[in-house]
Amino acid sequence: MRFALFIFTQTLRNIRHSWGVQLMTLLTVILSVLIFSFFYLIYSNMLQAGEKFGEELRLTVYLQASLSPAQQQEFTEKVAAFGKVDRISFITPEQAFQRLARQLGNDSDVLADLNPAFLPFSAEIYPHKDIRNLTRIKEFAEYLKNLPGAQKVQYGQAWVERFGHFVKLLRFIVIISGTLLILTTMFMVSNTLRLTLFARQDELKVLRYLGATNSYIKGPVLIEGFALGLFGAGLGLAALFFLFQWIRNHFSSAGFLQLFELRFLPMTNSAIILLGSIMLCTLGSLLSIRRLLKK
Amino acid sequence: MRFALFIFTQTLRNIRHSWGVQLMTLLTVILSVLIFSFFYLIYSNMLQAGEKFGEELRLTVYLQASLSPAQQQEFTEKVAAFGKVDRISFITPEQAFQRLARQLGNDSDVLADLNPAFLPFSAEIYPHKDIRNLTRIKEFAEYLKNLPGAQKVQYGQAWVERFGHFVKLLRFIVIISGTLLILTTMFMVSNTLRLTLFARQDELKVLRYLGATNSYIKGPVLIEGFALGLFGAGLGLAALFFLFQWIRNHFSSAGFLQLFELRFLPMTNSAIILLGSIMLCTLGSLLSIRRLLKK
Amino acid sequence: MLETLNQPPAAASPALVEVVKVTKIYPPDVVALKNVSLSAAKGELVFLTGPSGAGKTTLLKLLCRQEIPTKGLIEIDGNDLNNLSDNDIQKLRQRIGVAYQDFKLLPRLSVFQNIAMPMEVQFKSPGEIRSRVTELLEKLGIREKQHKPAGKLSRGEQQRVAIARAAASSPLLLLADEPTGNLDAATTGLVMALFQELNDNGSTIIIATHDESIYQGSNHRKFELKQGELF
Amino acid sequence: MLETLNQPPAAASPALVEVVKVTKIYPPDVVALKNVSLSAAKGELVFLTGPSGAGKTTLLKLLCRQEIPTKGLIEIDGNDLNNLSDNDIQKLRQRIGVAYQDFKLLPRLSVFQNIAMPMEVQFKSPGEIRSRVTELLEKLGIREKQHKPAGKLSRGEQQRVAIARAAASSPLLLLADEPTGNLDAATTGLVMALFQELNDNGSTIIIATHDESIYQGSNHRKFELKQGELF
Ligand SMILES: Nc1ncnc2c1ncn2[C@@H]1O[C@H](COP(=O)(O)OP(=O)(O)OP(=O)(O)O)[C@@H](O)[C@H]1O
Ligand SMILES: Nc1ncnc2c1ncn2[C@@H]1O[C@H](COP(=O)(O)OP(=O)(O)OP(=O)(O)O)[C@@H](O)[C@H]1O
Ligand SMILES: [Mg+2]
Ligand SMILES: [Mg+2]
Repeated sequence: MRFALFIFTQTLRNIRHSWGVQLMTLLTVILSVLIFSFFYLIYSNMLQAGEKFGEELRLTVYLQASLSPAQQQEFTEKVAAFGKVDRISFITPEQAFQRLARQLGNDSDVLADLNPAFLPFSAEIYPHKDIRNLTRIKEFAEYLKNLPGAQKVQYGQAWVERFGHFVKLLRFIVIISGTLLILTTMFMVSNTLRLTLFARQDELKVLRYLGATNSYIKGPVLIEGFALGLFGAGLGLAALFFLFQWIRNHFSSAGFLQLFELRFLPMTNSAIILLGSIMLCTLGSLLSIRRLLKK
Repeated sequence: MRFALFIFTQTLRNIRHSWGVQLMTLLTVILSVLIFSFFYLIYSNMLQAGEKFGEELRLTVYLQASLSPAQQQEFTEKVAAFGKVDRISFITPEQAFQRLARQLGNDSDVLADLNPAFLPFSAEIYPHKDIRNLTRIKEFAEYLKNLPGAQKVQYGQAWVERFGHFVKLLRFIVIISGTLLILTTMFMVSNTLRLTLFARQDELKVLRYLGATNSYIKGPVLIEGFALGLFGAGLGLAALFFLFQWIRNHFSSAGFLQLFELRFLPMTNSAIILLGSIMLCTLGSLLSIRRLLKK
Repeated sequence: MLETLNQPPAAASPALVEVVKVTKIYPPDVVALKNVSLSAAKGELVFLTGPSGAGKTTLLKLLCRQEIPTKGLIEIDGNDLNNLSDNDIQKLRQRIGVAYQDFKLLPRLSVFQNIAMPMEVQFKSPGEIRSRVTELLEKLGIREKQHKPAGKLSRGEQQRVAIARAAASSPLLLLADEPTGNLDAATTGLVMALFQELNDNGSTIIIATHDESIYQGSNHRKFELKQGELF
Repeated sequence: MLETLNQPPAAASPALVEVVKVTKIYPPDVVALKNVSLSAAKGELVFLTGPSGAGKTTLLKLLCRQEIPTKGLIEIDGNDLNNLSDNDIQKLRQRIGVAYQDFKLLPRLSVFQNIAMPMEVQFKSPGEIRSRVTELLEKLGIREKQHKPAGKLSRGEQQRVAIARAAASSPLLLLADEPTGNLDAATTGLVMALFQELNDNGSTIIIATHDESIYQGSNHRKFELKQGELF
């Protein structure tokens, strides 16, 4: 009990005696967390938006003849045998004809005398995101083509290719810049901690000469590291939240949110950032002080 | 001359006596520059890609009657009166008919008996990027509709809206995260400089007590700051360049570069980053040392 | 706790400090102590003298394990300093008070806090700390400075703070390195009276000094070092 | 350069140091000096004595503009210290050598580099620096330590380095604060001989000390401070 009290008193004393440096260190952690989580937020929203675009991907299978509901059921099962599919809709020649008319707009009178039956019966397949990458889609198209009754398979090949590359590049950039950001913030925070503790080197030496046990010396430093990580990440995430709210409000007028739905970091990710920050600061303090105590 | 020699000797002595801290500070600057310029590189490539997409934007004006080459010339001038235009192409009913046939693909036989003349004569206008934003495009469409002979104006309104929002959000994010990054790196670098000089406070005090002039004390510190900024930014940009090359090679196999052309930072921007880093480090050192000397 | 370390009950020898054939070489080539042997009995007060650079401070540093000897054996209260774990060294240091030649005060902490440190490190109760610190401040004539930061005192005042800190936990062994170098005759008297009192209460005291006035005429033993050798 | 500042040719008074009714109060309430007046002629050697905390160091700090007086006038070589620009203060400091009570050496620089500093600051030639430093090292008996970092010397050796640094540029005025606190009798002799030599060459010297042995029997003037007042 008295031990805890001493440690606590020591911690307060340290903070009071070097609050300037402590404040700067806190700011360092806040800014690091803010910038890291800001980019993380952007990327997670971008990946999500990318996925949404992916939902527009569909394959159209033109069939030799119309299918009865029972045949449709059978066809669906055959398709699903290849892989998961979000949705399949069957388009009758009439529906296709209406679409064409809509496409032609004012000029649709040209179709007036025609019989819709000249257009084929088709199935539109929206694949699950698991098979939404280029190679799988190609295989899928090949598979569909060989189904009995299939005449021709169409999908926006160029579009899929583009989209695939885009997502790949995005992932790549997320990974590289994420690594870079994590390394940088870790380095900066631990370097700042090191420099801060360095200024207290003499004090630590004196404590050792007076016979202070290791836990007596490390205790306050660890508590400070812990508090630094906690408040740094807490305030950083709070700042991010307000920044996020501000951006969202700024864009809420533009009928924009139907397109991208901006989302804040999920609770679990925030918690991971918080824990990571606490660990980094505590561990950084511990390692720095161990190096100092060895001298 | 002797002055310069002394300053130089002093600088070397300082670096030798605290190379550990100096190295850490250098690493801080390198990482800051690397991360800042990396994100700058990503954004400038994204904005460029965004612009490329923008080039696909066109407005189609359906006209009441075909235009003779002279009339086309006249029409072009009238259009240009509103604002700069990249290109105008006139589409004859025959061309439009062929397009429709291509669109229908295998089913094009449906059009076989029809006279292309039922399709209108039209002009496709590719606006200059200056007027490629949503409000201007709307005004432009309005203007085109009121031109003599114009029957109807069509453009991908939804697409333009989406694209406009996307570019706006991108700009916004670039500005906010750029500001955040600049502030953070500036803060981190100057805080590190401050802490480093702090450790040399006693030495500076002694020099003052011995009657050293301000330039004698500041000289080495400024040179160090300058060298730090120069080497920090130089090595940071070099690291970025190698990272960039690596990414590009990694993606060169994917027939991807036709879509996005990845470009390194232009010379001027690299130079600005270099100069900014030198200024920041020199100024940071100067301010820190002035504060220390005042004490 | 440390008592349990006294496994062999110090073989009838009442020596608290035992230094046997100790050599200390600072790398690469500074021979600070050469084959020095001496001992101090429990409760004894001894002087260590010698010219500047003779090795007085080095010897004291060896006694509190701030440095380790290049060769030779050092025992404090029966504990071989070479064979102590890190934790035991800290325990032992709690029972040794050292007034450093360069004071080693924490300049931003107050005089009171500086003197209280060794007792805080031993988790003494706040009341005990307060009364002991006040007593020492009184005895050394720096009571009115107790709330000033130690860095803002005159050198002589700082020296007294250093001595008070060394004496604070009534240590088994007190090492005082040049304790009166910055003090006038009257203040030196106060300091010596404090040492005498601690000595009377059973503390073993080793004073390194070049100030003849404090050891001349006393009947305490005196060791003289010259260029690292006992003379 | 500084010579031009001597606008009135010091009105027939040959005093180099002139302290008139100086009071120094450290905020908030520590009265370190009370209405102190004294002067030292060009080429004089004077002693400043008094018990610990009397204000000796404070007075020396005022003379080299390390502190500013709360009240009163201080003139060095005819320059009113209150009216000097920052640049002129630095010029003046180049002509005043100070051996601080706490040395203020740079522990990581070598002994040689420490002693050379005041001359480097004045852009003396490397040859001149080398010969002067070597001479001083010789005179104070620390020649063989010249390449060691100052922080790794014994306190008495460090004190001599501090004195050598103060004397290095043969200053107009030399302020020595407790210069022999860590020195034995023999080494004290070396230091006093050096001071005497500098004094013979025209330096004005003020020595603050409590060591009676160095001022007893000399025929130099002695100022005694007690609780901030001249006695
Ligand atoms: N950390 C060190 N590294 C290298 N040499 C050292 C170190 N400490 C002391 N020395 C050298 O060891 C010798 C003895 O030093 P010590 O400090 O023990 O002397 P001392 O008797 O205390 O002298 P003083 O009266 O001047 O304090 C000296 O020559 C000194 O230069
Ligand atoms: N920076 C400071 N801030 C506050 N008080 C101070 C400061 N420096 C000295 N004092 C106080 O001023 C008084 C005179 O101090 P000074 O250092 O001049 O004494 P001194 O005569 O040099 O003593 P010593 O012989 O112990 O060195 C002392 O009471 C001291 O506590
Ligand atoms: Mg010593
Ligand atoms: Mg003093």
